[in-house]
Amino acid sequence: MNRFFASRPGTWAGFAAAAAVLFGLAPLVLSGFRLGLLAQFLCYAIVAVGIGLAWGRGGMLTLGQGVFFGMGAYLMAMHLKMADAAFRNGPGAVPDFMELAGIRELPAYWAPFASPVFTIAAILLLPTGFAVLLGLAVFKRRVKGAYFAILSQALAGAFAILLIGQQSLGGFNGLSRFRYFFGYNLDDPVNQQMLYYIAAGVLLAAVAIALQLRRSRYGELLLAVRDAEARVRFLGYDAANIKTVAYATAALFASVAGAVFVPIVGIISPASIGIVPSIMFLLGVAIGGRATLLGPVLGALAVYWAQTTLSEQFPSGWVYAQGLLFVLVIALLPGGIASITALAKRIPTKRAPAEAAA
Amino acid sequence: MDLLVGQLFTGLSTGSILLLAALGLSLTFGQMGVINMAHGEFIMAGCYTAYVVQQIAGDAGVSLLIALPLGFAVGGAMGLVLEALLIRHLYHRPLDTLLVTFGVGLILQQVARDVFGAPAVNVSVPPALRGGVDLLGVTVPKTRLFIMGLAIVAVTAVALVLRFTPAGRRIRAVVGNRDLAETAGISSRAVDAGTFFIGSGLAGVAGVALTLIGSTSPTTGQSYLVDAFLVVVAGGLGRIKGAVVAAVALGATQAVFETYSTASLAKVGVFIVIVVFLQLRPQGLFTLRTRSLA
Amino acid sequence: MNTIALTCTDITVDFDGFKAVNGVDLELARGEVHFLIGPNGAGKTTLVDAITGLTPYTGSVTKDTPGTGAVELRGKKVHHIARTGIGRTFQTATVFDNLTVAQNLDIAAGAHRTPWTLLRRRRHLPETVTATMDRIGLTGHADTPAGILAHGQKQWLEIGMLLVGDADVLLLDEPIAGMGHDERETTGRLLHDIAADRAVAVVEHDMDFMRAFASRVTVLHAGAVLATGSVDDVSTDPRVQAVYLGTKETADAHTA
Amino acid sequence: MPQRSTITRLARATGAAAAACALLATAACGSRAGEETQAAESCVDTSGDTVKVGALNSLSGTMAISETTVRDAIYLAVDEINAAGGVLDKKIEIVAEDGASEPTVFAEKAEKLIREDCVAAVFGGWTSASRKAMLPVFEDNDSLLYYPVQYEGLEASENIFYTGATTNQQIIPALDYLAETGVKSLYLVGSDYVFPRTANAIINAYAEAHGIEVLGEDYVTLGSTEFSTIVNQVKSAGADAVFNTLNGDSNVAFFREYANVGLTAEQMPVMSVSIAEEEVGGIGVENIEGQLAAWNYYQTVESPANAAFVAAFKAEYGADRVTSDPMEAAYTSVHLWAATAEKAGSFAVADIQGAADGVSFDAPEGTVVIDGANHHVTKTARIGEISADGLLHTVWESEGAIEPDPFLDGYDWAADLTVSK
Repeated sequence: MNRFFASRPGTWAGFAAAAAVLFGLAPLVLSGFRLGLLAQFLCYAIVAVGIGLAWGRGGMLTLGQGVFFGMGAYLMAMHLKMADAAFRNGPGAVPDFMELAGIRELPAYWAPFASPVFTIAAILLLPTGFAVLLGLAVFKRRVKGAYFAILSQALAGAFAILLIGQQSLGGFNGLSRFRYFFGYNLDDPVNQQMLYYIAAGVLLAAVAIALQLRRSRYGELLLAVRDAEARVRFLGYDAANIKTVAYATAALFASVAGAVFVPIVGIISPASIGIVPSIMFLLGVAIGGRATLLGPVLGALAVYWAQTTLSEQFPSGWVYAQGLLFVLVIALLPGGIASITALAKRIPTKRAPAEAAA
Repeated sequence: MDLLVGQLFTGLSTGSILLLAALGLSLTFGQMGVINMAHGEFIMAGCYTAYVVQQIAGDAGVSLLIALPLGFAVGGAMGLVLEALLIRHLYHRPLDTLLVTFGVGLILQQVARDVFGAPAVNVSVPPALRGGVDLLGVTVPKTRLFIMGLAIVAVTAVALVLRFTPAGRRIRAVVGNRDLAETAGISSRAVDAGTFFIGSGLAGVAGVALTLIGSTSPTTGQSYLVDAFLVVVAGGLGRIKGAVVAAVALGATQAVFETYSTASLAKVGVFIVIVVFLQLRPQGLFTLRTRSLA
Repeated sequence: MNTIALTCTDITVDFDGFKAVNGVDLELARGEVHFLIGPNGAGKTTLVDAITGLTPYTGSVTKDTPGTGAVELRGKKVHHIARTGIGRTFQTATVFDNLTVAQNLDIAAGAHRTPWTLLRRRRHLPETVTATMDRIGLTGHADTPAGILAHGQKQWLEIGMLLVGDADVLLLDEPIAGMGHDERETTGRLLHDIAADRAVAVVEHDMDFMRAFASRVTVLHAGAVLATGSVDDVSTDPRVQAVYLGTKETADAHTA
Repeated sequence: MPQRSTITRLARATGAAAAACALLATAACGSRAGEETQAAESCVDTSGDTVKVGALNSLSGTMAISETTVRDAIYLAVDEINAAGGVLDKKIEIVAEDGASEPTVFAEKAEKLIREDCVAAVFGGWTSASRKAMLPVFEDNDSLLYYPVQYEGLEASENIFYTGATTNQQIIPALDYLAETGVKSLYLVGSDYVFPRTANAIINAYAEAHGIEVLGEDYVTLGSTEFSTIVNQVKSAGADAVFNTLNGDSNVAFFREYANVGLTAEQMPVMSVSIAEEEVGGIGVENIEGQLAAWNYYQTVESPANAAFVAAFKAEYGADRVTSDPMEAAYTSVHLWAATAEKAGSFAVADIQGAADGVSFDAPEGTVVIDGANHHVTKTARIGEISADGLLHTVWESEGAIEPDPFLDGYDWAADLTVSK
């Protein structure tokens, strides 16, 4: 009985250690630029936590997380542009890029984003709500597996194309040039460090939520749906609802990650959210171990770090490496790096991917 | 009136391009449940086959005639290798196959970039296919008529092979019931390899044909892939008939949206139509109804 | 007298013109272990699929629950049918391989839980779960992942999952496939034990098992009911002898 | 511990985290809006005998096709300057980075070049999206970017020097040329992004003021190869000319379809603003021969400076390579930076900005002069015709170099079009 009643004091220690590294060590040893990069990677890691939940635990291959990432990012960017315009030209002023594009009147759908409260609520609710609707629409009709993967991928493609066509959202160029973040100057290094802390805090919170979901009865149920969806339905559960919860949670994480990403990186454009970036979100998750709690986080950090360092020296070599990583890790090591440690400990592989990093 | 005829034609023409790109997928995805994201790169390989043949043969007409069967062989061979090295070992993990083949696609794209260079290369259109034909008051480019014809030939050939040859019967038996076919002494492994060969070969043929209207660059295949998948999803698994109807319907939907709004919105419109459609027919247009566990 | 728990009237399942089940009437009574037999392709599993909502059909299936009355099941969703108390197993035992026996049963017991309960950790096992583990003889395996259980144990676990879920009509698809002699005996006794206050239907090929444990037998052939009655009634029925018992040897070989 | 509910523990964890964050927040809050921010200290080190500059181009991704050629031109210019003794007696050392065709990567790498590599200036960027992404980085860190590609105008940052054409040096001359040749109606075709949309807004305003009718305006998604509908519409509209702002591979499909429905350059010429020497080969000369393009430079421009540039480029990168407008602008940008530094006697950003006005360079396209007010350069506009050899030959050129006017302040008809800076 112990195995699943035992609380894990290790969890606390783990969180404490992670917090110490993120909040204490990293700012000490990294330059402002490198810390900014790390903050950006932490945003990708937040997305990865959600993918780990939906794909690793729930079996839903979400090839379209760029949609939710993009929604959060654009919602935040709209607020930052509004605040910027208001600061320079008074409330209700038209953001600078619209002036240049010849748009004189503020489009009606922009107006509410002058309010920080509305913006934060929208970041939390809009993508999540959209995910719930879409999830129910497809899962209730038992669209799953490959069908779901392709649909979510097409969604990412359609969303990017839709954004490119919207001049009032910056079109292909996207939104950039943010000066203030809720009243703070973005060019101040102290405030940039603050953004890093926010990203780190959000990541820890996302991991904590994912941990709770995994340990709860819901987490067992989600795994059950992944492994034998029909069985779950014949036990009287509505599997669509169970999947939708995980899908919507992943969407929420992606949205918040996007919202934090925008002030850190200073731009969001359709190029960051289309089909290819959406699939790239999966690479780190697969490498780290899709079904584990921390595998996706560490995998995402490692992949983006490698991309930044390697692509500086070997731009075309990095593309080969990316391709090979997809092929080798997923074909030969579906449990990711986490399954190596599990094998080393001689835990039966069947349960190892699910438990190893918890 | 002219515009309407033009639209009708455009729908058919776009549909036949989609169909060429999707026909091979319909076989591999439909029959084996394997999602081959490198299918687009097989199309791209077909394009470069046409390019290389033209560099050697010189004459555009002769080289097109050589490139069509050769494109089939090149695409098919790549498919066989992929099947034997990777896909065969992943049949029970279709979603992983998707990601693995995405990785393969990345590599193939970069190979094309390193071998042929990143800029687009030019494959000349044979003089006989240049210009257009006046039909019902609109000028129809001959290249598009050729592609329509090729699509019809390809579909007919696949249908005939499936229906009348021993190999085709074996393929259909495996699709119908893999286990039963195994017990009847059909090697599903050989059938899978054969299916993959034909499906990938069709991608190569599509690539050769597409050089007539589009550009040939390392990313050429990608642009067709998502649409091709949507055709297969909307058409239903394992049904050539479904792929044909879905391709033409999607082509027409796109053409209509494009006329009355912008091309960007047309893409979004097509996506919405498909999601709504899947609400009505979750398993696509035509489905094989068999006893199965949900 | 035993009460009828499930009534099927004129069930027809049409696969693109092929009638896999053709006008079947069937009644399942509480207290009985009711065997459905017939050669391959007779429509046994398809019938179970239809009752549980997996396959569309024409006709009617009503579930009679004491206190609630009769409910029509046709047109309901799979999980709604399951919630009326109809449970089924599959030809290959389908359990959650990555979860432990206790977790499997806990999930099966929880279809009525609130979202709030689901989002919290389990602090102790429900009593029905511990009791059922005892009943299916898996108490010693509570913490074993279901994936590494022996074949027979998986099938018991699957039946146990229906029990904790309060199913009172159990449709079991080849529950003894791959079991040894002793396991069959145990399973047979288990079936009679649980049939005391439930209706149990068993799809089976094994004739010896059927003779030993059937309270009632329905023979299906080519999608239609050939005969219904006690084991003796059915085995003396000339039509059954003609189409089915002639293939007895093959059928036995199949399960061996 | 076993009895304690997870919820309680989570609540505590959250509480603790929130407290920690609050503590950090109060301890570590920087300046608020409106307050002065302490500008980051420049780390450029010029004490040695070299000076570092950045080259930031896409070497991977969709834009690598074009941007690698720009990279080559930057290296050529740096080699030339170093061979002639360097700038302020220091050799130039290039730190190269890959923009990977993604705006976020451009922003990230620009920041790295400035803050980690401490470069004195950065050369590169191609798409407007990449420039827009880098702009705040250069402004916040007070550093310099030299951007070598024609673009949609409406921008003038203190921290960017624009050495490609702005709209009044490319699009307006192209329209002038068409009007001169008697074009009375136009059809506009473009890719759906910022440059074509801005260009077409300018064209519409110009057309209205000059009595030209715009018969249609169509956009396709970037990379689209489906032109059946659009070309049929172009044909049935029967305009005198087509103004083409399509990007990249879309041009291949467009021109093939255009030729196939029987449209020719004589009948309905196409004026393109994104097709240079590099692209002609991929489209196929037979599909595009006789069509027009508007740029400031062609490989065929006759001048001693260009003869030297083309010869040096072919010697370095191979006889089969061609030179094009963005390459020339990139090559020129490096020389302009060097000349400005020499004039200022310093590599400091403020000194370069101060000395920039009036700095000139005898570029392959003709002499260019920096306009200190808007950081653009004077450029000669040229209309070229694509010939059977795959090169473009000048058929018309502006009288002398045109002063840059990124906000079109000097054009009355454009008054409604943009908000002046």
